[in-house]
Amino acid sequence: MPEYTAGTFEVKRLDILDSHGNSDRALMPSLGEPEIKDIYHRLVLARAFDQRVLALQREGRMGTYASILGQEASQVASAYAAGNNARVFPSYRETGALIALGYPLYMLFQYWSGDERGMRVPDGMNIFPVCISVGSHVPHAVGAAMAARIKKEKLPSVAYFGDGATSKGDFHEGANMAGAFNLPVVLICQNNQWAISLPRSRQSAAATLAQKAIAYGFEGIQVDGNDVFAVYTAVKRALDKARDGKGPSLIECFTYRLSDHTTADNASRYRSAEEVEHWKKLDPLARLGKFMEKEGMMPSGYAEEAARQATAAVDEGFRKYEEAGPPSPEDMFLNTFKTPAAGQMAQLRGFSGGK
Amino acid sequence: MPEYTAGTFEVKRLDILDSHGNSDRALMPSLGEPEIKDIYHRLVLARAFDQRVLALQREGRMGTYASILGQEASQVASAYAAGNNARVFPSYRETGALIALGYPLYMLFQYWSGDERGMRVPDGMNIFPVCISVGSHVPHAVGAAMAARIKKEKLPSVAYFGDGATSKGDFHEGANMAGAFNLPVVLICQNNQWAISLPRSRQSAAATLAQKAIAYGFEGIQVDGNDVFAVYTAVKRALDKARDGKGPSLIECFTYRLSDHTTADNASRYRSAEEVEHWKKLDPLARLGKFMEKEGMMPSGYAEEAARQATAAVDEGFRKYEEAGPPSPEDMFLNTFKTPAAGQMAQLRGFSGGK
Amino acid sequence: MVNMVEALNMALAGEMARDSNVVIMGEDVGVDGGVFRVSAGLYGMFGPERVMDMPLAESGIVGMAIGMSAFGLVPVAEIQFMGFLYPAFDQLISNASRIRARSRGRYGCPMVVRTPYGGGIKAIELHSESAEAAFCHIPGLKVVVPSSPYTAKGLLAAAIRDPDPVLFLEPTRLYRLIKEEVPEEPFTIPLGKARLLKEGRDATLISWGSMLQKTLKAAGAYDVDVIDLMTLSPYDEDAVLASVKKTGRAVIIQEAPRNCGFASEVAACIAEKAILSLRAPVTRVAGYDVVLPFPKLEDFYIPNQRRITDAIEEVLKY
Amino acid sequence: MVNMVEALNMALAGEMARDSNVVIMGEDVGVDGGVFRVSAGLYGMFGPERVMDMPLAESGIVGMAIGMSAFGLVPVAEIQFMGFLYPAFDQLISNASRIRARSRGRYGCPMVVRTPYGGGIKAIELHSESAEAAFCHIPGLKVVVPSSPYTAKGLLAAAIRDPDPVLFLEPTRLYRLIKEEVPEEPFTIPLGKARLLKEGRDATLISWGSMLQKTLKAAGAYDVDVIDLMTLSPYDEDAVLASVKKTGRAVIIQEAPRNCGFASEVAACIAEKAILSLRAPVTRVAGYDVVLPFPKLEDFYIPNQRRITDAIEEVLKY
Ligand SMILES: Cc1ncc(C[n+]2csc(CCOP(=O)(O)OP(=O)(O)O)c2C)c(N)n1
Ligand SMILES: Cc1ncc(C[n+]2csc(CCOP(=O)(O)OP(=O)(O)O)c2C)c(N)n1
Ligand SMILES: [Mg+2]
Ligand SMILES: [Mg+2]
Repeated sequence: MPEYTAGTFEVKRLDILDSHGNSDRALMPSLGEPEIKDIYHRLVLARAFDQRVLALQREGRMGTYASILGQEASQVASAYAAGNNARVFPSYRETGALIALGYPLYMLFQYWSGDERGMRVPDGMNIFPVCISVGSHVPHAVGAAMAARIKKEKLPSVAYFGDGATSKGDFHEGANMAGAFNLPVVLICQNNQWAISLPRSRQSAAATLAQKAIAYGFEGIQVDGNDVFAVYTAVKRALDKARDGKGPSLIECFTYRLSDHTTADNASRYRSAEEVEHWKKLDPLARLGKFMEKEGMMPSGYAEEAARQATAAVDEGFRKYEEAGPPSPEDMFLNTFKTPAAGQMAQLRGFSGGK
Repeated sequence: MPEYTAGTFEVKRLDILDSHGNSDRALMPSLGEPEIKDIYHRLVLARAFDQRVLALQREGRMGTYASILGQEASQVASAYAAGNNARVFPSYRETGALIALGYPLYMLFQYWSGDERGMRVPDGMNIFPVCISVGSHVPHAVGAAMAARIKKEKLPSVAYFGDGATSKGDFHEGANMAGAFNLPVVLICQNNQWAISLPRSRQSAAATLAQKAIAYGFEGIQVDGNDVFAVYTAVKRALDKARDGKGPSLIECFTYRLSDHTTADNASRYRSAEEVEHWKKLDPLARLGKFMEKEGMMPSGYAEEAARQATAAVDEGFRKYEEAGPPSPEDMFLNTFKTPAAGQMAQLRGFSGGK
Repeated sequence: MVNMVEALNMALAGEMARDSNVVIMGEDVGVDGGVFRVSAGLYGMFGPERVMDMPLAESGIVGMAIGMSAFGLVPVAEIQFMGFLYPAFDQLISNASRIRARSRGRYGCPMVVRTPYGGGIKAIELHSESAEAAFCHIPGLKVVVPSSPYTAKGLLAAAIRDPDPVLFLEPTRLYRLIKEEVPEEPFTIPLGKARLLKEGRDATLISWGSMLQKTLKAAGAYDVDVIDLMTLSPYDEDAVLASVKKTGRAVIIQEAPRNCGFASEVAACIAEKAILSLRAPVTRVAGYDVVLPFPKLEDFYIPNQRRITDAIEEVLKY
Repeated sequence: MVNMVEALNMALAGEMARDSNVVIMGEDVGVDGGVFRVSAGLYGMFGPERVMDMPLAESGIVGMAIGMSAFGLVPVAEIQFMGFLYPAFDQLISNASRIRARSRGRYGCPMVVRTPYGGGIKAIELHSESAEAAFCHIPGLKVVVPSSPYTAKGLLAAAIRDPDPVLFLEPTRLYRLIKEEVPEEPFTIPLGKARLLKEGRDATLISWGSMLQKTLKAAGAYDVDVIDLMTLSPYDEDAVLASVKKTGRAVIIQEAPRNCGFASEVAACIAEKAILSLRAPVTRVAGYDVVLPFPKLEDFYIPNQRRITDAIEEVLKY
């Protein structure tokens, strides 16, 4: 056998709910009506919050913001599958996942207004603070999974990152270690087709991002990221597998960033209106709505009521955010070390408080 | 098609010359007797040099050294395929490749004795200085390939690195960019089964290292690294492909480090004598010798004469090394910048010369 | 009258026109023109081969630049923010800065790594870094920091023409803050030389890049020398020492945290070589030794004009 | 009587026995016992779950340590040589040092990164680095450098028990050079405090880690204070200032290149806070501002006793 096959590999793709709201019954996850409605409400809330921050940012009342418009399904359905039974490691574009996990909205307002207090993850929530340096949190998730194994906690790690992040060394090092140690890790790539202005096709010559898992000896799958059921199913399977000691998975959620990269970006400089229009038709929220209508889960006025509730929740979150007031400048001296160093205390004493 | 195959991938393995010296005629590269003998002589020379440095190191006359024993075929045959028509980026364990490329032996002695002058690659040779930080030279090779393309030079890049290096972020970033830009790059992984004390199986859960190429959208192949013909064939193919604008390749040379990691290591602490014995039987030099005998290329006394010539060349190299004498301490001030900075010149003026 | 972004763009266009080996690489530098639009228009002028959008991998970008520069190109790599230069620290310290010494001159790395640095634009975490001192500690790497449109243009051209690797730090806050007259035609400002922006007798204020405008404002009311270092490594010791020997008092102003910042180096140099002329403590005005806060507290962190004035008043007491 | 390697091994064994959350991770730390054998025997005692051989990926190792430490473990990560810590610079500066501030205290990183540093063992390139200053410039990261077996044991135990990330630099040259009495039972030496090794009146010699032995030898003939800083960040300013105020003269000795080294920080502090007591220039003895040479020239690069003596003589002239 002089030249022979040393290995063959396959990457799967999972689609359950199509853009007309029709689902593949055989593959439908076991989610009851209350759960599907719950997911729907979280999608609506995530979108309402997202749009509010964008509006506030335009008024100069929030800092630079990374919108999740179009990615709500992949974020919300994945986080819904994780719940509080996994440790979640978000990037800056996981507002939808955080909202699905129940993160207090006023704290998200704080975060996007530039206030660290928004990242003091509430006790009891298994969420790591947002990571800005792309991909650098992947090893954190892998380390947490190692801690979970050693400490015999059934808490797999779930790391979220974008298509761009798969090019980073830290993604590679983390994923490889997750494989080498067979750790309970679920790597969720939000392939939203763009890393700022770089299209997915120029980020890597790999035909899918899911196939990158082959390099690490574990399973990769691509799912329709605008399909809550496909996302939920893949993440649930991967979490079950992780909890069973069967190691890591990579899930590529094939989705789309409908907004600019951030409020500081202008996507029309580098991508076509047609492309955006095409993806608007694949809107994840509308799609779930159609499904629910077909299934009779959407009585008339339901969507409006959901939207109203979401607006009220966002209003309430914003009110609480405003009530909390600005952070105290002294905070800056007190949180670098658990016990501030003598020099820091001296600098605090010399600190005049004024800008 | 709800859950379907998004992609299938295959990794090949190439073996041509077996350990008894029998070759697969159909796959034999078009190398004539003079070329095969040439390769043989370079293997012998590489081994003779390697053993001499080890001996000198034991006497305290050389610094820490990384032996290539067992890896001569994958180094020599690959470098032979590259010749001076590619740019070669070696790690610290590529003495065999450098020797096959005609690198002056006295300079290799200088290098391993701790003298920078040994890394002043002779003008006209397309070799980059040895890289010590594992994997960090992969992007350099990729950048050089970009330069070659832009400057319309038919000089693909060949980067050598170990199994351990495939875990590094820079391997990943470089390989991904090579794929994304479809650059003329040949990545040669010397999988010698160990990264110091870490066995290949624990370096990555991937069944082969060749399959890591799938992550970057190009071809990976595993070859018997102790088989000069398989190595030569795979590298030649990859170089031709690169020159034809068909992009990068990853070649995993499946070989073995018969010595300790370096002279500072003691491999018996972490691996079994049986394993080493097993691999000794697969010795690449003996194997080529057997082939040449069978083919009538090895008249009696031929091997001895080759060994004698190699010894003489190594003697001569060592003599020239000794003649060159130690480097001048002033050198250190003059090579950091092309034109030393004022402060460096001031430090040189203040430099007393004594240790 | 152009701002710093425009001046940098002019420098890039000019150098690319002058030398066909000069290429630009980085995330979003192409059609998008760079996050701060420094390379706007260049993709259209020079095409994708000379203005390369890179995958998201800073170590790989700088690593590729090393290989490109060793083999005939002159890459100008853009890193989007200094906080994302850190992944490339290894390539800079282990390779870019050492290729020449390692190969005893056979190879060099005539490359430039440009990145915005410093705070003041109220951006999220890691977008307001000023860790220049860590890079100044790398022998073999030059570090250059312009403080105005004019110096930006001249220094960038000089950095591109330099045969060794240069880290070029652009004060984010100043990108669009000031406009000044900048010649159309290419020109260079020599690396390694400081400039004296104001002359006086009572003290020497030493600063660079992002703190220079505030320093100048604070200096307004006093009879002091103001030195803009422009190149931090190797820096112009002579200019610093000559001034301090004249004035006897030194205040060094940096944005970075105090501990092991570049101001410490300048202060140490003065304490070593101008001690006999000193009439007052060598004083540093610096960021605090704490983790850089998010935007809401940023203004409390970055030294303001009052802190500089206080330091001047303090040294003048002696 | 034990050497530093043995003392470090004792500290690791002791802390692992004391706290089951303490785990070791790194390349070749397991069966092989580490390239310098600091973890020899621990794999046998504690098993593969607490002594983890890692794939070759320093950024990943430090990154994993961050996740481990945030969720209940106390990882002690070994990096084989300081030259291979550089790829992890980003994880240290962007994450390890900031997780506490970023999460306003919800998470911390009680982790230690150990690595040998400095030259003197005639190893190949990147095995003789002393870039401590670059890491001391990172707020949120502590930097500790022992200079003897005894301090190595006590400081490592303290570093492991510290709630914040600590970079622990072990002077390669001293690993087996000196032996001293070290108590069997666990003990700690507080971080952030210097020690006075010799008392005198005429000058203050300040050093740490790899240069301390040479400093002590050079000090032998003089009536000087010798301070071993032990912790570089945050460092014991009070000890430095008290001594310099007494002696009026300071010589700071480091192995690293002079420009932006840690000695610059100490000198700056003295120039700022003890200027009125100074009778002589604050003098630094340091490596040259050139790329660290390969072994054959290493002895010409690293400051030797004569250069220290010359500096002492020089300040004593004043
Ligand atoms: C290491 C690093 N480099 C650069 C940036 C600047 N930056 C922020 S987001 C982004 C693109 C990320 O693309 P992707 O990973 O696809 O995520 P997306 O923003 O599309 O969700 C870049 C380059 C960063 N945050 N971190
Ligand atoms: C970045 C980096 N980390 C650690 C080391 C120390 N080191 C030298 S060789 C080696 C193992 C390399 O293994 P592999 O890549 O398989 O190459 P081999 O030595 O087996 O040829 C290590 C860990 C290094 N040189 N560079
Ligand atoms: Mg994206
Ligand atoms: Mg190996």
